[in-house]
Amino acid sequence: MTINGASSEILLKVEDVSLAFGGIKALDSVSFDTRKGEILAIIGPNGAGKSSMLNVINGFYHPQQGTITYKGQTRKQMRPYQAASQGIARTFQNIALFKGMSTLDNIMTGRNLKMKTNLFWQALYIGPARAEELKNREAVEKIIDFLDIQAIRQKAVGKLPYGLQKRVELGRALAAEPDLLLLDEPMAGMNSEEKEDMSRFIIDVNMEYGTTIILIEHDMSVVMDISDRVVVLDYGRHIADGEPHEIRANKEVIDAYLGVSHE
Amino acid sequence: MSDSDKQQDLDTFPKLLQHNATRFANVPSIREKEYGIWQTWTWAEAAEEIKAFANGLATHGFGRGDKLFIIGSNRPRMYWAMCAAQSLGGIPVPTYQDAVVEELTYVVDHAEVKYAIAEDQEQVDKLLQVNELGASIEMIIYDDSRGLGDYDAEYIFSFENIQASGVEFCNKSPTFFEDQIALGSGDDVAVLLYTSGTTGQPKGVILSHAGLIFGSERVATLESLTEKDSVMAYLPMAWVVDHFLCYTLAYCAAYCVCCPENQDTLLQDKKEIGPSFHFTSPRVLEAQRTDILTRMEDAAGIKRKLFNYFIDHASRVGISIHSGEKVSLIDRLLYFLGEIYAYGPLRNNLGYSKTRITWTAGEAIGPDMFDFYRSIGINLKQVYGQTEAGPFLTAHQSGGVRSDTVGVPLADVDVKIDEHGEVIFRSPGAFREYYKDPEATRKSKNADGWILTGDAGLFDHDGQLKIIDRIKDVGTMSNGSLFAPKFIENKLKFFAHILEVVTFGDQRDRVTALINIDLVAVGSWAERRNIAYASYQDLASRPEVYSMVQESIEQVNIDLSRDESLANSQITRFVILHKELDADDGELTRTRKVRRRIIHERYAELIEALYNPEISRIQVETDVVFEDGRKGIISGNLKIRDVKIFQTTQKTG
Amino acid sequence: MNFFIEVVLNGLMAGVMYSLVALGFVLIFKASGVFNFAQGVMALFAALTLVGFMDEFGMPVWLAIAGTILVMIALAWLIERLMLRHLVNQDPIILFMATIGLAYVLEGLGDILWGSDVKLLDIGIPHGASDYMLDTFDIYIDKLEIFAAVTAAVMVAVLALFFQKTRTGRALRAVADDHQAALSVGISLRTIWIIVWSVSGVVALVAGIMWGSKSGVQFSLSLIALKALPVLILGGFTSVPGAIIGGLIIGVGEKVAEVYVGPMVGGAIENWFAYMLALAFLLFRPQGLFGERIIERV
Amino acid sequence: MFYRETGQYKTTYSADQALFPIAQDRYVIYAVLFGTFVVVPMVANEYWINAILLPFLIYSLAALGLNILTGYCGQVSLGTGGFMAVGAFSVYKLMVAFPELGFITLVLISGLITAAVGTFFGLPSLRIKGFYLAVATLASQFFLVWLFNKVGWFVNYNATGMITSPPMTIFGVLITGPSAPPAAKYLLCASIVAISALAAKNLARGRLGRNWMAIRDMDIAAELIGVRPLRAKLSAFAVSSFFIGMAGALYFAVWLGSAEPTEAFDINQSFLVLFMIIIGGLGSVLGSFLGAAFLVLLPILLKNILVDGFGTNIALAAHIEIMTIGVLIIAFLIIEPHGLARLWRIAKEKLRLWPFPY
Repeated sequence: MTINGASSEILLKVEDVSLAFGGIKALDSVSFDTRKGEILAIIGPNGAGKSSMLNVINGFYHPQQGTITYKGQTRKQMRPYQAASQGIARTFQNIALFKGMSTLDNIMTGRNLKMKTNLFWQALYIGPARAEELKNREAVEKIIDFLDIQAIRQKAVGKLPYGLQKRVELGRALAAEPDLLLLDEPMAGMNSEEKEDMSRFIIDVNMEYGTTIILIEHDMSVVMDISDRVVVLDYGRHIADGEPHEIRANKEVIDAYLGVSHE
Repeated sequence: MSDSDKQQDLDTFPKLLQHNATRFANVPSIREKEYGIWQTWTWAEAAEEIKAFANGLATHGFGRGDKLFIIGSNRPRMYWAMCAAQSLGGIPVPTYQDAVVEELTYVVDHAEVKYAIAEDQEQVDKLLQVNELGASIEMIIYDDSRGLGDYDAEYIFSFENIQASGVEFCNKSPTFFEDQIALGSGDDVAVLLYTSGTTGQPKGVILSHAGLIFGSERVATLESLTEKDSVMAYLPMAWVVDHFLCYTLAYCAAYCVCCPENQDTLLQDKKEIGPSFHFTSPRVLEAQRTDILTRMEDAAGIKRKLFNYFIDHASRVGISIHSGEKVSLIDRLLYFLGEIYAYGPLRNNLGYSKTRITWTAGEAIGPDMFDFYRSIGINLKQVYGQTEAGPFLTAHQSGGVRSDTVGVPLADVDVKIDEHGEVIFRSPGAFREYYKDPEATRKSKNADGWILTGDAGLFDHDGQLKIIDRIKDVGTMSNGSLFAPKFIENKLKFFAHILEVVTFGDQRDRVTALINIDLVAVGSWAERRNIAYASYQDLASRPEVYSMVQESIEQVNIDLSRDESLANSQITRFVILHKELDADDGELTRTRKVRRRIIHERYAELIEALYNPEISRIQVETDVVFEDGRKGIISGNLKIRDVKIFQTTQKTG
Repeated sequence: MNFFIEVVLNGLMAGVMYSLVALGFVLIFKASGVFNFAQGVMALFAALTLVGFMDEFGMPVWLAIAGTILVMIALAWLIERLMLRHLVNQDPIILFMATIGLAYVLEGLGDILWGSDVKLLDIGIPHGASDYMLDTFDIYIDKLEIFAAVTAAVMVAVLALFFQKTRTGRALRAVADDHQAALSVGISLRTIWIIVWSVSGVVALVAGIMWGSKSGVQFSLSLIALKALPVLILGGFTSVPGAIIGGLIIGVGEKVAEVYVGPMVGGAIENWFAYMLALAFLLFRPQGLFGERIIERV
Repeated sequence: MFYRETGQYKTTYSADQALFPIAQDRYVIYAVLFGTFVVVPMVANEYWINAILLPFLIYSLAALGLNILTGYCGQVSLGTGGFMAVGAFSVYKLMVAFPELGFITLVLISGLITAAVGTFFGLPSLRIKGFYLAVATLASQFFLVWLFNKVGWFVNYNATGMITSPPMTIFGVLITGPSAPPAAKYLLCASIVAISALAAKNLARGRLGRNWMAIRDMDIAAELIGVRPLRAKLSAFAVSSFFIGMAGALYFAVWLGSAEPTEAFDINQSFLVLFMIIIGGLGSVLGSFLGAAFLVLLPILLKNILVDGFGTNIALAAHIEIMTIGVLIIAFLIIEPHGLARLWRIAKEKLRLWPFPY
């Protein structure tokens, strides 16, 4: 597989989606496709509706208009846990880890959907429940190794530095072995070294597991580096999409976004 | 099987492997903390892995005399690769994993390397760069596939891949592996180790199977090491000590080698395993002691005072108690309380609770440092050797441990002092020659086959060897008195806040010093005093820090003034350097020994200023290499301070 | 039909009483996020103190009331000083638990100071059936309850004015909206807390007087706090009008149910009926009558 | 200091995920079990068992139950008293109707009945959160107590409204009623509590426990990784009520012997158990025990000091006791809001790192 490992098969199709809170339009008739295996970046100024777009995709918000077609199935509404069970995982802009739990337990929680045993066996912690715990622990350890966070395995996540928390959150999302991974500003607040690490992880996830990734990111150099395609939103409207070099040259994008020095 | 048979049969490491795989089939041979638990391979399992890999190598044309370049951290597969190469009559060439491309290129070219095994993507990238620079590595095998998925170079293989072809090959030629091992003999080259060398290009030291087995068996007997023992594998694989401890000795004694999860978890991993046999360098011991004292500074008042009390008590009676001397009942009782309160928990937290023997070597250790560890119940012993010796020459015998010596020669090893005061040796374990460097070989061996160590030393009245310094470093001052820089430096390095010292005095009338402070210790000291600082450089230039260092130097001066022959070596002036001495800048070796010649060159102006009483401040600019390989300049305006010196007291000796 | 109106009116009057207690809850919750479980006990404590001042020290009514108000303010100061101050930034549940502890303390303290026997409270509020209502509409209503309704209305009006028109009131609202913002304009959170607890102490006193005049001052007075809780979930924890209207709904619903449904199932359903009513309501409007809709953001 | 962990390495996940992976912890647990089941029955007298040990064990069980709901799953409940009543009345009806099933089975069934009732009252938790939910759970408290008061069937139409536990035996030993040997009662309760604690710990460290904590810590994120909120919350209500129901059954049948709904299961029971988990430590099995021990012992201690020590009259002593408990609770929340279990954890961490401060 190469960096541009995306096939032409469409994994997710967003069609004509609109979302409003009260009178404010967060998304205004947005449409775009995500191909299987690609890294798609959504960019746009603050308040452009990027996070709302992710929230629509994984069922947290229900759009007033438009459809989402995922793996060939079109739907208007679903609950977030249903999205999860269909292989959509995500991370959050403001880290949403389970603060009272260790790194290991956070990532183990991400395995929830892979675990089936009932309450009775779990209370006894024998037979299938124990076997299941051990099997999934093994899977989680692969992720811990992958993200190089062995040293914080048993630490409570609340006390970890920001960059590591982001990494643990990525781990938790990966634990679900998602087909589609939504990353909401995975590099916000990181220094350049941490950003580099995180970019590496994202590319590795995409390559090693073939996971399709949609990410929101402000750092343009990162976006241009790691994404296969870019979608640009502005005030809830879709104003452009294309490969990074096309976006960089797009006049409308430059006017709406890149030209504005917000850094 | 009688002992003589054994000597004949088991003359190579692959043969020892086969032997262990039958004798200790179910005994753990190697562990690695991976995926959160200690993955364990018994001798039988390890033998299978090695066989598969060796057969795989053979299918790719690896044969007798071929070198297998090994670069990466201590992992089971890296050690297996060594044995696999040896099984086929090949020669492993382990290399420092943090070596930069230029260093690698030299070794790859010099050793005519065609096959290489690399730990991960980072190392593979380096090897690819080496090839771009004109080397001709024909095959790169990697252990960890992470991030290597899109590498399309056709000569890159995964370890599993090689093993798979090995298994397939084995089905066709089931006895190939065993036949190849049988072809080997003790005289074969076992390993090619490049010494980092304090001067010039590295030299390839050729060690034979028989030589290494000789050394290993002496040590195994000396310390009664058996398959029940264990050791941590954390030293650089290219260092002869790691090769000895985690490979040759491990194969001879059949003990278990334990690889940590990664560098960040090393301490925790060591604590979990609690190795029964441990090797550590004086530098690590220093850092650890600094760490202990720094952390205890933050403990609550009573807790700290009690701790200090017990540590003091240990320094008074601990060593006597451990060497079975007569100690008053009260002192014994207090020591017992200290054992519960401080020493036991301390050993536990440092991971020494289960450690029978701890060896230290590589550099001289400050006597105070040495005594500190022994007094709290860590059985620390000094050993002495070098790569060319394969590697150990002398070691402390139980009951004969002294802080100022490195012990007595191992059985069947001859060590003596030549007419220049240099330590020279003859040993069946000694190296054969420097690879492709007859000139260097000739220089280091004298006509009678004695090998020069380059160290100045002397034998004590009870036959224990004392090492003074590198012979080329030992100088004379202009007034004719002896100048042994390392001796003075070690005394200073005992202070927790001093990390590194370089003293000057050869051919001079006075001694001066260049100091590196310990950022961790001084940083925490500064924090407790609310002294804000931005960087190492900032902290190093603080007058408070200067005063603290000055005090330490004056204490050392008092100490030196007690000994007539050393009184002239009192330090008169010093400067705290604006940067830490760094291996990347060539100032230290990879094993973190000071490269004096380079320091003399780089800081010539500064050194002159130290001897010019007119100058009390000097602007210095230094080229540095940053971690990411970029080059830059660090400059600083450094203060030079004078230090009080003391009159020789009448007492001597 | 008259009977029904009588029941409803009685319910409304009882509801006013609930509202008074609920009001104290809302004030504190709005300004400090503390769910003050001790509100009921505060009412009991205030009433006990009032009775104590009148009976033990023979104070005239106005002086006793003024004294009790001072005591309640002192109490607010002490609570801030000894308890709240040390619990800043703790989880809401911890603060809630602390107020349960406070309830225990006040209950024990009240009993130790003034004794635990039932006391009569008579500060001259008219009693007995309102002749006017009886004559004109043939409806039985206690004058006390009319008085209580009027007092409650006045209290609400005063509080509304206080919040809208005074600087302190506006500060309180600012705190309720955003602690950080309030702090940044230089309002001390501690002052605010003292004021809020004092005000709700006074509200508790009024509630204590009303309930005490009606049925005597005794431990069971503190249980009306439990009655006020469904009012809160119905009206919303942060809404003053919610507390009033919720109280009225609960009061009426409870009385109507007691009279018309109670006999069918054995009576005494008022203990839980209000809860069931509020709960059923919540299932459709989780934020309560006047609570703000929570938009969850991620 | 006493934690010498060097050399304790794990080569399998099952060893690494063991209940007590540190050897020293295991020794402590063995010692505690030995003390509980061997030493105490030999040395404890009737007063100790009836006044201290039985209430301690039974409240520990109830606290364990509430801690699962409140501590692990983050749902505050004030209905514990009501659920204990369900357990008590269930076991009463069952003992009368099916004495042949054996006492332990009946206690288990009572737990299951309570679990069903608890699940039903947990339904609103999908829509309402935080204090709204806490207040809503009061509905169950008041409704259930009212129900047992008003419906004669529950008390077998006993005119006094009291229920009295009929004599039951296990292995031929009497375990209910005033003439049952205290040691038998104690051992029965201790066994049930020990097994329950083990089950609770197992649940807490498994998938279900993680899902509960996920809901507690960040319910939105939990849902987005596939935890179904209603299912997780209801399972917490069910498990919690199961334990509380068993506690109620033992409370009535073994400890009190007879009970009357208004008195024995009033709202103060709910508060008492809630206090126990807060003081003991939310989200900690150990904390449930520590909290129960603290609040069972405290009143006895206070009473001994005030009445026996200073000769205070009983009524005044009762007031002082109430006040002291209030003060202690506030003081506790100020000093260590995470409870005794946190103190223990800190102490243990210190011992593990000894002599280092961090």
